[in-house]
Amino acid sequence: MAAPEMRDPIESGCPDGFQYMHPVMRRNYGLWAYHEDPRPGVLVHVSKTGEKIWTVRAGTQRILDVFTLRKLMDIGDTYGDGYVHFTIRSNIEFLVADEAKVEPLVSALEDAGFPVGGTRNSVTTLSHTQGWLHCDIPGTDASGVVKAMMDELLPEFKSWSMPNRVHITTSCCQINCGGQGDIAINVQHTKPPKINHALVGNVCERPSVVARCPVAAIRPAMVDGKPSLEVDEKKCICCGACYPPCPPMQINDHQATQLAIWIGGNHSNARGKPTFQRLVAAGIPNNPPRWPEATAIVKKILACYKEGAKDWERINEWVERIGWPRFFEVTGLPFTKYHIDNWRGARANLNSSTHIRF
Amino acid sequence: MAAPEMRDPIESGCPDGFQYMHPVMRRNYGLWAYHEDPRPGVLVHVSKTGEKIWTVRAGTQRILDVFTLRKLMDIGDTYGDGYVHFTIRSNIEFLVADEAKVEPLVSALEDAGFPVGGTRNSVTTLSHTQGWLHCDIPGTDASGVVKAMMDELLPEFKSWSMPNRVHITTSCCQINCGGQGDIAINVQHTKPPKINHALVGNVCERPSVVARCPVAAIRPAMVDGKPSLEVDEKKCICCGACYPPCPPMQINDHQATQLAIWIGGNHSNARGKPTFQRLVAAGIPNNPPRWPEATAIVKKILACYKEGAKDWERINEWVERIGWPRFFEVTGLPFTKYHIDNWRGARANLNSSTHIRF
Amino acid sequence: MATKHYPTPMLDVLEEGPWPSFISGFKKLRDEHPDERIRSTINGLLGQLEHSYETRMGYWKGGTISVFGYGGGIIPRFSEVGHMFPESKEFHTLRVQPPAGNYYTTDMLRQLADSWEKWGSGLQTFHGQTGNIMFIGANSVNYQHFFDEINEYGWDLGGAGPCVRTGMSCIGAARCEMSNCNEHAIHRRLLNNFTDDVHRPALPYKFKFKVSGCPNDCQNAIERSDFAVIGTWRDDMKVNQEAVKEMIMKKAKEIGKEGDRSAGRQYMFDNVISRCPTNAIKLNDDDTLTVDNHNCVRCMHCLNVMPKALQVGDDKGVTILIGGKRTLKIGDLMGTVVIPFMKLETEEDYERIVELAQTIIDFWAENGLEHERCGEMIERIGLVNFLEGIDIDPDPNMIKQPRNVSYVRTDGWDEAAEEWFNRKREEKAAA
Amino acid sequence: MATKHYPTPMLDVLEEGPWPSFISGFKKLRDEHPDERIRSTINGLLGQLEHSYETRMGYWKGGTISVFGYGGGIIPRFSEVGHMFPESKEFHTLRVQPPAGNYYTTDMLRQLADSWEKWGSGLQTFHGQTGNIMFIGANSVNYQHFFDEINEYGWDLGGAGPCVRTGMSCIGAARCEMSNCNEHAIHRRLLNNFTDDVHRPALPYKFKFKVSGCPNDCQNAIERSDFAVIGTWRDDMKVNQEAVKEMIMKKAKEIGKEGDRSAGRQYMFDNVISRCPTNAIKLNDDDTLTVDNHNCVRCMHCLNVMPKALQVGDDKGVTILIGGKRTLKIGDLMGTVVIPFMKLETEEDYERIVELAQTIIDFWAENGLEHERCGEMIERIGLVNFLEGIDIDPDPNMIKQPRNVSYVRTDGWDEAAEEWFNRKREEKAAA
Ligand code: SRM
Ligand code: SRM
Ligand code: SRM
Ligand code: SRM
Ligand code: SF4
Ligand code: SF4
Ligand code: SF4
Ligand code: SF4
Ligand code: SF4
Ligand code: SF4
Ligand code: SF4
Ligand code: SF4
Repeated sequence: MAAPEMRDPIESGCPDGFQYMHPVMRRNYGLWAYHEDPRPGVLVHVSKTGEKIWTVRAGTQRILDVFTLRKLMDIGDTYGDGYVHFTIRSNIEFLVADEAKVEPLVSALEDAGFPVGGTRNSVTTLSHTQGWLHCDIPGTDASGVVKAMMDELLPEFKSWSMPNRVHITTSCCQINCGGQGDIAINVQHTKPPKINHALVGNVCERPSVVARCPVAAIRPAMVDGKPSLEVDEKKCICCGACYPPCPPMQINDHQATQLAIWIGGNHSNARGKPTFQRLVAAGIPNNPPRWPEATAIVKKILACYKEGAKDWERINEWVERIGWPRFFEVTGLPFTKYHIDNWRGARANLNSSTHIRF
Repeated sequence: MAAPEMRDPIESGCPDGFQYMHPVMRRNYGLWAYHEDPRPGVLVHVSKTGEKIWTVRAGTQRILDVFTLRKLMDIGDTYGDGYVHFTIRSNIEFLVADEAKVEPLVSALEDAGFPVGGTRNSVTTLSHTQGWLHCDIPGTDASGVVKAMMDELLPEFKSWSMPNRVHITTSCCQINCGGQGDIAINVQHTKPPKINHALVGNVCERPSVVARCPVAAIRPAMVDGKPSLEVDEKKCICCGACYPPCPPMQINDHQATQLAIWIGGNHSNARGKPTFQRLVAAGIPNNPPRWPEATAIVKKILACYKEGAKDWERINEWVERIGWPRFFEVTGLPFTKYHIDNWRGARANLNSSTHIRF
Repeated sequence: MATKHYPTPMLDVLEEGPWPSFISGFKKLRDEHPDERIRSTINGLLGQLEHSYETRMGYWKGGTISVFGYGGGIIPRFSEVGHMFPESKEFHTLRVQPPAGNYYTTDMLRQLADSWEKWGSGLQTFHGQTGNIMFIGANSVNYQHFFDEINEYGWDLGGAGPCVRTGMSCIGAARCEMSNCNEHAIHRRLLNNFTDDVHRPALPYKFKFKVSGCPNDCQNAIERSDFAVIGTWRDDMKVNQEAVKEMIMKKAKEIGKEGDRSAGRQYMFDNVISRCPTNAIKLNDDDTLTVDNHNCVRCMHCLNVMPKALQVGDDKGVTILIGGKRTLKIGDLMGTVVIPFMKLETEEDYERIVELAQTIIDFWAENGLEHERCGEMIERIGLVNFLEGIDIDPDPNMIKQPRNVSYVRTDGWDEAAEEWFNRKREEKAAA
Repeated sequence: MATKHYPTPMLDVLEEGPWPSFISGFKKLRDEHPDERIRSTINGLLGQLEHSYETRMGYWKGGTISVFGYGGGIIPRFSEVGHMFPESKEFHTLRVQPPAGNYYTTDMLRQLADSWEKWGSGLQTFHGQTGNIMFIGANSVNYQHFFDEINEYGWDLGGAGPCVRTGMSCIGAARCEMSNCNEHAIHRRLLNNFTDDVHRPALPYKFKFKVSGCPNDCQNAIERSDFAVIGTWRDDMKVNQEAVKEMIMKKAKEIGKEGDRSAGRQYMFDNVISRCPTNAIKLNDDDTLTVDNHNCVRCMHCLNVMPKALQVGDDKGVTILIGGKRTLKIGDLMGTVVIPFMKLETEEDYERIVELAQTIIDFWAENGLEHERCGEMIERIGLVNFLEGIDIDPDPNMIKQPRNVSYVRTDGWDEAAEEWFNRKREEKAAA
């Protein structure tokens, strides 16, 4: 039987954004003079030409069903100019050229259940990943974690009550697609993978699995006559890197897969140079549907940050100023041997001075 | 024939210093209130009891012949109180309880050819090592380098013309017994060791030589039927670490053994935390008896530091403030690929930000 | 007759609370969507997700599918519990490249929703963390049709697998006074030069481009992309002294000290002057600002605090950092400065940046190990070998500080020094 | 009849110039010393050194000799060009421990010189970089006699080889207002507890103690010793407000603005206030200083600038850092804080620090590889394993910042957390 007629793709690649851009933005492309913040969730950018564009930012669930998407489009048509922009954090932004449209637009969004905010020194929407909903290796969910936390952080989303903008991220496995941020809620496995030896031989390219292990804990082995893999459990750091290339190396566990919280990831070059996240809490139960233990720690950290930081200090800058011992003091989080770095270059994270606060 | 009568050592260890300490210091041990600096090379420490002790510091050649030593002792008896102290930089300090003795003591020292100075924001005596005079592995001399440089740095030794104290070190092989400092003049070999295979077998413990190599470039080998060693010249970084345990691995060369200059080593915790030296110049000829090329670079760096630094800034603090690109600009020293770190943890020394001066 | 619904006691909890609930959205599809295919698919999806919540385990596995003519762009998902939830046992995601900058008209989004509704689950994400529109949930029969349909009106797949990935660029020049470059043009020029590498995975591993118009780096480019383009400027920042004065009084007012000039000045000291990483900015007694532009490191802070008073300069361009990525397998890496500054104005400039990207990807394709990111390769071979491989001269702006360990082979120093002096001489001559 | 002198054209150049010339000293010995043995030895030495200068190579080789009953303390040197310069073909160095703090009476130095002249070359060094008096140049017949002679009146050998080395301590309490501890007592208690380990090399490698009375670290202890003891204080620093006011006017005068108070204040801002790493010090309008002692990190800067006005506190003690060393084989290492603070007042306190040193040396002797310094071992096994090995609890003051890579095994977290809370509870109870 003849193969079906197949259509050749048009390799158009990345579409031109100008065709979908608000005319005021098109006209004033590269001509912006400054912006102001009339209220949380609303920005007005003023062009050197004198033209202005208002932005109303609202939070979404990121994964939109067609009903919700259309609801947002209706709002955009009725109260806006029919032009939207999505931020890197999946917030939707409505762009309008007429100030008079702002307040009605804001109310329409709030009434429809889309909170307006997330600008300036607020806690903006947590960035998240796929989780149990779609990924093939997740240790936890993503959309659910974000929903649960944003329910509790809504006041901080809708106001300007933080010392500086707060960027929180979540990821559903140690690969960390969600990125890092001021606070990162990540998966931390605590047991080596359980290997389903029966399957390894057929499913996994053993050399590349071996190569994937960051600490060379995997070696090829024959198990009951079948080619399989063996893990040196003393060496294994339970990172799960072997799992994607080899699903029989089951890393996930309903108990041993836990959450860890990291702080101080800062990508911006403002003031200090970009910084990496640092571990502050682990051993946190992976507890659906609302992950209350993780949420409690995040809220505690935010409260201390709000209390202790100066305006414009990001979380890392605040802690670096007061010192890490003080951070553990004020948050009441335990300091353990696990906080002491032992990865490559660990030395750089140890105190080789007498600078100590008493 | 009977073994000669041997005397058993008295294992007295480290002697009590109080027996040799100036009585005023003994009486006021731990009671000092503050100090002042009447003039370069002279300190007066004032005790809470009101007593005072004057210190007159003079430079020496470190390696003292008995004549010179006795000359110093004579001065100490005639003009001082008969009590001296040697600093970590081999400067001699005369301690006197009577201010009236200070000026005569200073003149006596100067007249005898011992420059008085080295205190506060001066260039104090270079710390040095053994060199060709005594060590078994030196790539250059030590006393000679120091003599040659101090001849030219005398004005800076005798005055307070630097932004802060300047601690310079020299070492005569890459082992660096001289330590690091604001400026370190170190040996840098540029060719792998030439192996005298005939000797290796008898002289060297091959496994421990192999173990000594920082980059695992050495392997045991048979050379014309004799057990010897082999160096992977591509890997070899010419550090000379294999030479002390195995003299047949001749690392020294009258041409290829050169000097390198490092700056910014700072051991004190004042203001910033202690810092390591950083490479600024290499390929400097090892040029006895006066090493003019190395001296010229040291003087150039000092001149720029004097010109550009704020009071109390050590050399590393000055450069960190103006930025490394600016350092190479003002000193006119070339920036090369050799400055870019490629040792373990090199990443920490790369610029992973957009902080750039234009 | 309504299909039976899998019970979702745990998920139901996520309908409570003020934040928009994805579960409510799912249920609406399950309960109210006209198309039975969608209703039952979502019913199955909810059933499997509830199962995951209850057992704390995931149940999707991968596979390999792609649209005709392409090798990647789709994340295939087959359920491991398809016997329990057959309705959603195939649930593939199509990664579709967004317009550079993520701008949409409501009409276009409606059109996309209509197409997706016809073939898929009715669930889409704006956007994934790499920037794609993710159309989540098509079965093996329908995904090709959906692609064919939207491809006809201008949409193409993004990357998945060892290939050039979908790019990201900040809103930048379209709506941001901090912008120093044409993010939109850079994004499209780079990505669309590599369309083939996006669609046909053949590289050691993934390669990502991200563009931020200024050092605030709103795209997290330095840490999250292999090739980060960040706008910056070389000349003096612009100071509107009148606006400075206004700002001082405005701030005084904001902190409840209307008219109190010194209170406003204090605010300036505490929030601007004292926060400059290089102390490059000074507030004079007459309330004017003086910027030491030679020592300003373009950190953006002072501009961020007073956008009305301070503006980036005119001699704009970009800094390029290479090798950022996340955790696997040696820990997070930030990109390293490889091009301290480059103009992006003329056609030639754009050709130059595309060429640079090409050279880097070629060198990496040659020398990278399997599943080794560009940054991991640089870490393995050293920055200098990488620079030599792509024929770029060492520059002190590439480093935080020179090496501090003496374990380096310095033969060749004289030649290297000579090269430096020659370059400097040429620069002088050129200037 | 005068022995012929080896020509020294290159060395002669080092007699020129104002700095004291070691060459002139050598020549004086060669030409004027009454003892022919010394004259000819130095003649040979000068000959060989000139030969080194001309050929740019060294000509000494090692060997093994030691005094009766000891295994180390002497650096043996045999000439490789003994045929050319036979007079100095044996030229061993005795490393003799100085009194803690390097204090001497002129009489004692004369006595040592007399003994050395009798048996050795007449050349001695005050001091080597590890702190020893180095008596440079004894032949294989004489060194034992010299040792026997000075050992009788209180002098003992220091370390050489894989052993505990001679210690160093700053002048500290004997003549320095910054001192926070009894450097002298610490130095001797530690060293003299390990006399056997000093004299009989039996450790993986060398082990050095250095004591600095305050964080200025005048002994370079943090980078140059395996066991660094640094004085510090826990309570408030002492501020003499009167002296602060005086200092302000004094500085104004020094910079030629006598009587100009604001000039003096400006000096204070520029040189003290703005230099505090933690902004812990404030100059009030009434010219008084306020120190935020809770945030002061004891860096010493402000005390250094105004020793008359500021003084260390009363609750003194030491911080201990372990593992400093120089280049071989992994690059320089600084010590790491292992004891953030410990009192050193009572006999028990001193026993505790000696015990700590013993525990560390024992653990290292057990676990260190051949020629591996303590710091290299810590680098290899990780700080945590070291802490567990010496039974010390983790403390946040030991780190600059927590780990930033997620590659760590955290099972056992709950127990570790529990321990922390218990410790905190006990501390509270104790307080
Ligand atoms: C819309 C968006 C860019 C986009 O194309 O998507 C954006 C837009 C703006 N950013 Fe951003 N940033 C956006 C994500 C980011 C990110 C990335 C992220 O969120 O993951 C960063 C780096 C995050 C990090 O460092 O971890 C980022 C770091 C900044 C900073 C630096 C803040 C700091 O002090 O460190 C500024 C400057 C400021 O705050 O004034 C900034 C400032 C701004 C300004 C004020 C620029 C301007 O003048 O228009 C824009 C209005 C934002 C606001 O919320 O007030 N934006 N901004 C992103 C909105 C995300 C959201 O929905 O919340
Ligand atoms: C005598 C000596 C200690 C000893 O027992 O030998 C000593 C003695 C003093 N030092 Fe020191 N330091 C001595 C070596 C050092 C060293 C080690 C070295 O030279 O190799 C350091 C650390 C070096 C480094 O960081 O690389 C050192 C870093 C300091 C500092 C910190 C300077 C800074 O700002 O970084 C101070 C504080 C100051 O300058 O006021 C200091 C201050 C002092 C004071 C002023 C302390 C006092 O109040 O008495 C002493 C008078 C010194 C002077 O020259 O004005 N001393 N001082 C050493 C004299 C060496 C010499 O002959 O020049
Ligand atoms: C004499 C002295 C230099 C000087 O003229 O002052 C010296 C001389 C030698 N040192 Fe050193 N070191 C001397 C202080 C140091 C220091 C400085 C310090 O102690 O503060 C260091 C750096 C600190 C440290 O310990 O890391 C130092 C780090 C080394 C090393 C490298 C150790 C390491 O782990 O990195 C070696 C090589 C070895 O031991 O294998 C070494 C080896 C040597 C040898 C024994 C060379 C050898 O292996 O044959 C040298 C004997 C020279 C001779 O003929 O006398 N010497 N050596 C210093 C000892 C005099 C004294 O006892 O007072
Ligand atoms: C969908 C998405 C998360 C999300 O929900 O937003 C995602 C999902 C997956 N990522 Fe990712 N990554 C996503 C953005 C990222 C990012 C963020 C970014 O691009 O800025 C990163 C960190 C940045 C980076 O590239 O390092 C990221 C780092 C990874 C890694 C680790 C790569 C590394 O070198 O460290 C893997 C594992 C791998 O590729 O082997 C990975 C692998 C995966 C896989 C394909 C898991 C697998 O190997 O099967 C996930 C498929 C989930 C699914 O079922 O759809 N994903 N992944 C993001 C892509 C959506 C889109 O295309 O827009
Ligand atoms: S973080 Fe892990 S589980 Fe989550 S989407 Fe990325 S790869 Fe999948
Ligand atoms: S979990 Fe990580 S460390 Fe353990 S075997 Fe797999 S890859 Fe290696
Ligand atoms: S630095 Fe090298 S050559 Fe000089 S004394 Fe030390 S070990 Fe010997
Ligand atoms: S010189 Fe250094 S790198 Fe070369 S072989 Fe010897 S020890 Fe190894
Ligand atoms: S990166 Fe800079 S230019 Fe781009 S949106 Fe953010 S602030 Fe504006
Ligand atoms: S941009 Fe940053 S570095 Fe430049 S002046 Fe402003 S604050 Fe200072
Ligand atoms: S270390 Fe401190 S106490 Fe010791 S001499 Fe130096 S300044 Fe004085
Ligand atoms: S000692 Fe250092 S940290 Fe403490 S107040 Fe003075 S300057 Fe600041």
